Amino acid sequence: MHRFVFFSIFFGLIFLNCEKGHLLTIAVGGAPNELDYWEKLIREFEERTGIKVKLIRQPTDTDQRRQSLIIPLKAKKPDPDVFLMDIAWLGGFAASGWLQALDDYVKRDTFDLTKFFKPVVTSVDIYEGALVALPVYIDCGLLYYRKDLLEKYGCPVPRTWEELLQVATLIQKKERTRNPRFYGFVWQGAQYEGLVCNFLEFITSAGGGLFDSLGNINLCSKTNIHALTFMKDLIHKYKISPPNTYTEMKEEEVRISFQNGDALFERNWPYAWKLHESNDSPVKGKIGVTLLPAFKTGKTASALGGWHIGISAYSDNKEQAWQLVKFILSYESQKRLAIDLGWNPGREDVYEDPELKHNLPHINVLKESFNHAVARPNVPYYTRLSQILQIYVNAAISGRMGPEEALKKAEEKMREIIHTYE
Amino acid sequence: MSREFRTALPFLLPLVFVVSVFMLFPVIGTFWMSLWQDVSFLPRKFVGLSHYLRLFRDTGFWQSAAFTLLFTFVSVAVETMLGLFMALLVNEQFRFRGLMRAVMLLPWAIPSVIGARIWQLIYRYDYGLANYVLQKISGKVVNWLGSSTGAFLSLIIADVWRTTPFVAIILLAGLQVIPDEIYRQAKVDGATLFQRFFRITLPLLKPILIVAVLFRTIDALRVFDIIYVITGGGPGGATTSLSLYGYKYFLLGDFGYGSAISISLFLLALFIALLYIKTGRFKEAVL
Amino acid sequence: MREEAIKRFLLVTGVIWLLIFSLIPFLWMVIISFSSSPDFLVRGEGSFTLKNYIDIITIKTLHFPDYLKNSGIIAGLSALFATIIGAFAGYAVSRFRFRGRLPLIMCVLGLSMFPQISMVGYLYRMMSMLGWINTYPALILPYTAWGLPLALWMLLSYFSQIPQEIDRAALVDGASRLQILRKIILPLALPGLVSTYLLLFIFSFNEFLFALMLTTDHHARTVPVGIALFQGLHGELPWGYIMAASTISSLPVVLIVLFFQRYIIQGLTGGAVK
Amino acid sequence: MRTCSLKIRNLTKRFRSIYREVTALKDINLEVEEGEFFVILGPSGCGKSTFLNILAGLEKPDKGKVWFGNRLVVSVEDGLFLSPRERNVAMVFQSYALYPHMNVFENIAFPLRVAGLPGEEIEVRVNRVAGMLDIAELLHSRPRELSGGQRQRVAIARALVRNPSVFLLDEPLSNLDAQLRQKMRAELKALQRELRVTTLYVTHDQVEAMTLGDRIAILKDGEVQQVGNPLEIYHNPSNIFVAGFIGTPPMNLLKARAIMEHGSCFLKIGDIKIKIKAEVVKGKEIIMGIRPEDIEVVKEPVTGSFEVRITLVEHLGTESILHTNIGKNRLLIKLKEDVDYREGDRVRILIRPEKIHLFDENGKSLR
Repeated sequence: MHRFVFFSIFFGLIFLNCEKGHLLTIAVGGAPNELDYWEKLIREFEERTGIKVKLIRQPTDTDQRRQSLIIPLKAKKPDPDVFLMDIAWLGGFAASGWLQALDDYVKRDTFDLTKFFKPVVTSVDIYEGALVALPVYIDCGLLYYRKDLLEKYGCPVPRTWEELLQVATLIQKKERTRNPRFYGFVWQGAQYEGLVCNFLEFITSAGGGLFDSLGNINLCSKTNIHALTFMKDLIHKYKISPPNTYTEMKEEEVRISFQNGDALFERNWPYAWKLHESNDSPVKGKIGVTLLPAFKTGKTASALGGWHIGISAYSDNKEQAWQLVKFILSYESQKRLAIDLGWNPGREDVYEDPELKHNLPHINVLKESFNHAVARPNVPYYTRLSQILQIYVNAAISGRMGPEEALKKAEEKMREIIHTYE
Repeated sequence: MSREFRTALPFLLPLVFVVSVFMLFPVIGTFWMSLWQDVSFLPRKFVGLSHYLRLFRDTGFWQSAAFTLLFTFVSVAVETMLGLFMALLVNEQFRFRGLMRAVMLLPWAIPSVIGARIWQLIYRYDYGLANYVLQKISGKVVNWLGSSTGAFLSLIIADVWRTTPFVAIILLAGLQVIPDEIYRQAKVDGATLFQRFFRITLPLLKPILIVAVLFRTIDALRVFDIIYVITGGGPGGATTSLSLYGYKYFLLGDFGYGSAISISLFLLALFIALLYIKTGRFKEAVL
Repeated sequence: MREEAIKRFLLVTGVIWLLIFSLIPFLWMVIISFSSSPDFLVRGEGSFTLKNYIDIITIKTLHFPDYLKNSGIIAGLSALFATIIGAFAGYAVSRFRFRGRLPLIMCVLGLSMFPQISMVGYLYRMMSMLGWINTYPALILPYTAWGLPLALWMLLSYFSQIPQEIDRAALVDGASRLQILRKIILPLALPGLVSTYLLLFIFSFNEFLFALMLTTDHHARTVPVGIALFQGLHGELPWGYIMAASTISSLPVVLIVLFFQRYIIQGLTGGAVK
Repeated sequence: MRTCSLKIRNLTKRFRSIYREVTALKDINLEVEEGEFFVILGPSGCGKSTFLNILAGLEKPDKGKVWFGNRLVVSVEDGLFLSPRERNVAMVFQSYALYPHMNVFENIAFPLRVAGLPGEEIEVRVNRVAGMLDIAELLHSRPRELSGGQRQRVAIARALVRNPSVFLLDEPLSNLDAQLRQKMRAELKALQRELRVTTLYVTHDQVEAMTLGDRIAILKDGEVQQVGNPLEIYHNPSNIFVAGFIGTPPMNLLKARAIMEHGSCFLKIGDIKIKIKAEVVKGKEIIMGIRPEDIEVVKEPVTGSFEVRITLVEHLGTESILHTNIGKNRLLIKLKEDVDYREGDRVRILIRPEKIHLFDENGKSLR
């Protein structure tokens, strides 16, 4: 019998392996270097304030990060107190009532909101009149190009998609003789969130968009069809983008391809700069970065991305949580974020820092592109809309569906979704 | 009788408890959840069968149902034939037969996610092994996961690689119980190799063949892992199985609708299983 | 002897095909895991390296050793529980002729055909309410249940091979039912117990969907989920790491299969195979 | 615990399946004395194993009571049913049911181990019983390394090691070859004589029953046909079943009609008349029984003798069996010596009236 007793004790021990309450908990995630940054920052905060903080390391995968936040929030758990959110989840989190409104703290501490990018704060962080989050870092789409190759063939940096097409076709043809794997333009076309960002950039830069001026859905417009057709043609007609664009091309695939010297133009997020310029990079010193091109009918547009910080509505430690948020958003921390990780702080004032300008020469391009940022719809069911867009835009660029048909179907579907969840 | 049952009860209770609480009850619970609107940003309310009505109008659901059935049909058909061949092969006497059986088992034994990752790498357009070999042979490359047909076939190949051994094991058991004398008798009677296969092996194998096909069918209907990894349901949603479709709704936080999708898959599997049991002499074969 | 020639030809080609078909992907996995770049074939460059292995073991933030540990504990324990519980039930079913015995077996076997997705929704809810998400029990308990039909099926066939007269002898010798199970049946069915345990271990070790839904990070995440979600900062696939991790994780399973192939096949086929 | 007597009252057992109900034991009443070697003899399916299982506590009866000595161990009416471990019975099974994963020592020690006896005492007792059964040198072997006879001894040793109050044997010799069986039979008998333990022995082999049993109970279709010592049963079978079951070749049973002639009673079989001693009702159909060994072959025509024609001769060396017919009845004759008769020969035989057994038309002995 004693063996059974042993088992039950063993069993019991496993069950007791639950998490114990900590003073203050912050959930951050991502790759090793990102976690290192947070680790250092948190230790510094502890030293300065004496407040003990527990760091929850979340996985890299965005969906999984969201999942692991939703579980405690749905269960109204006090931990984590503070967490980072992808810009795309903000609507959903806010609508579910999981985010603590920050207006009172801001007012009390005379926290200067004007130091942050205004378009970002107003379009994303304010939900139904309340400030629910603040930007930690901002992302937006940029065009990277091979300075050396453009010079070699005497071509200008393109301002429009048409110019880009022309230049890319020419140079691809010439470069192919040396490198059979060379492509004119690489971008994110796999069926995932990044595709939606690319798609938004293309249609907005053609003068279109997901919604009309009244806020009604208007996906199947002439301009959108034109833009989507162009995206498809890049792969199938002009062949300046590789065929695996719509199956495998995500940020890193695109970056690696460009970094290996296999592409002339690259659409990517700002993080790629530091990696392209790293010491073992074959393209180090050969690249330039600029705003994304536009169609003749529209002007440049950059999908807004990035991570925002918020306080849980169920936090049992909101005051200290606010202290931590303030620390993370301080000038010093934000500057370090830019220098250590090469990411773009949510604070606008940091961009004037001389040291930063020295380290990140493309910072002016960034600042400018934030002004052309186009945000994804800030609705709680955004992820569902995004899935529809991913499926149909991907279907169109893979050639499985005509662009018009795809947009029409996607519009239909999105209407259904809105109808279901409004 | 009741005394026997009373003695048996304490031995059975742990099984009944664990299985009820962690298998039976969750299925009932999932059904219950499918009757509720359960989205974090909307009020929780009872909606009856309206999620099921929504399923009828949901083209995505029908598309994934059609994909799931087609996938099941093709993969089970291919795996049964290959599995039979494999079973015949490793039923023969030859040196290293044990090692051969072990090798045959490997793809089935390792985590399906790992198998899927390997195939995903093989299928890569730019530096995958498949395209490299193809390039060397024909000078052309194929965008394996780029078209719905290509992605479908790629998944079938990966699934066949992974699960054919299972069919082979089950059929091997069937082959082993066919007495040798029958074959000797047939040889004496002048039956050729192929006649022996079609007139003796196949008919005698039929009951266990039905079992293998049933197991595989049910298993293929709930396919999830390899699709999640290799295509993620793409391109353009063309390879979304019902399991994956349901999972996507869970991931979005719409638990009610996700549950409705899951329960439909459950009912589909149940229906097909009952169909088999009614038509094939399943019970005899199992017991 | 034309027939013999045909048979021989079929056998030889069949064996070669089986070898290629089964092993090439494994070889590819191992090759990539040892190469410095996954695209060495088309690039024509790339070298042998142990870096992938060293990295996944030493870089803490990749958490691969955590995943291995979790998988080992979760699969090990759930297989143990399922074997024990299955042994009790298998003993009762093979020894007592009570009414409802057959329906019980059929029901339990039928349960194994349930799609996981139709359970995971509620399991997720249940585990959230208990606060068990991302803990070992959240996976151990469902895995135990998930393995029980198989355990019952296998152990039943092993126990049925033990003559009932031995039970009777032990009863007359004054042993209790529990003593008979522990001192007679279990030692006699030891090969069966071992192969049941190993198969259950493999099953739990390989399971994906439950682990995907019920864990969130390295505290409880298992190897399959780890490998499926292994990705870099911006979603690139570090193939070298993935394949190194896959190779290490396949190793226990491969060893089990190589050494216990006989028992595994025997267990799965209810002892029908010689 | 000392060995004890057995008392069985109204024991009934039914087996139910979905299709039918079978009565395995019908109202059995038996008494077995302390130290007695009691044999239950019957054809297969007569319920004898069920009977043994009930005594052992492996099966539960539907009716009846069982006493071990003064102790009531089964009483369906009072809801009393002691489990095997509470009865101190020992049993030897047909297949011996040795535990294949234990060596001989552990097999024999098993009942003592589960009873929680201390190690030294177990050792002493196992060694003693092993010496008694001459298997001391086998103690470290596994059952599968033993011959049939050795396994048999181990099974018996395991049964005896705990000094059981009742010793049950379920066809223990049927798995042995003929020679070994004979040897073991003798040893078993000697052992029982020495130990004086109450023994219940189940068999379908009448020779075993006759040679081993102090008393025999003959069982058929769940009912006791006759109880008695071997000679009683041989000489006074209570019905034609018992008569036909005991003896090789079995007793000749002939359909006859009783007639009175000249004040004497005769049996008429076909056209042959045989004189008998008893008075029987005239004209009644009865069954005559005569053991093959009780028929005499005579050279001269003696009164009452008659001729029969031989259809087959079985030569067995020291004895021979002649097959003959009377009317439509077959008649076997067993001769003490092997005589050179041939098929088709005619012999003259004599059936003495005192050797004749008479049964009524239902098969019951008329006496």
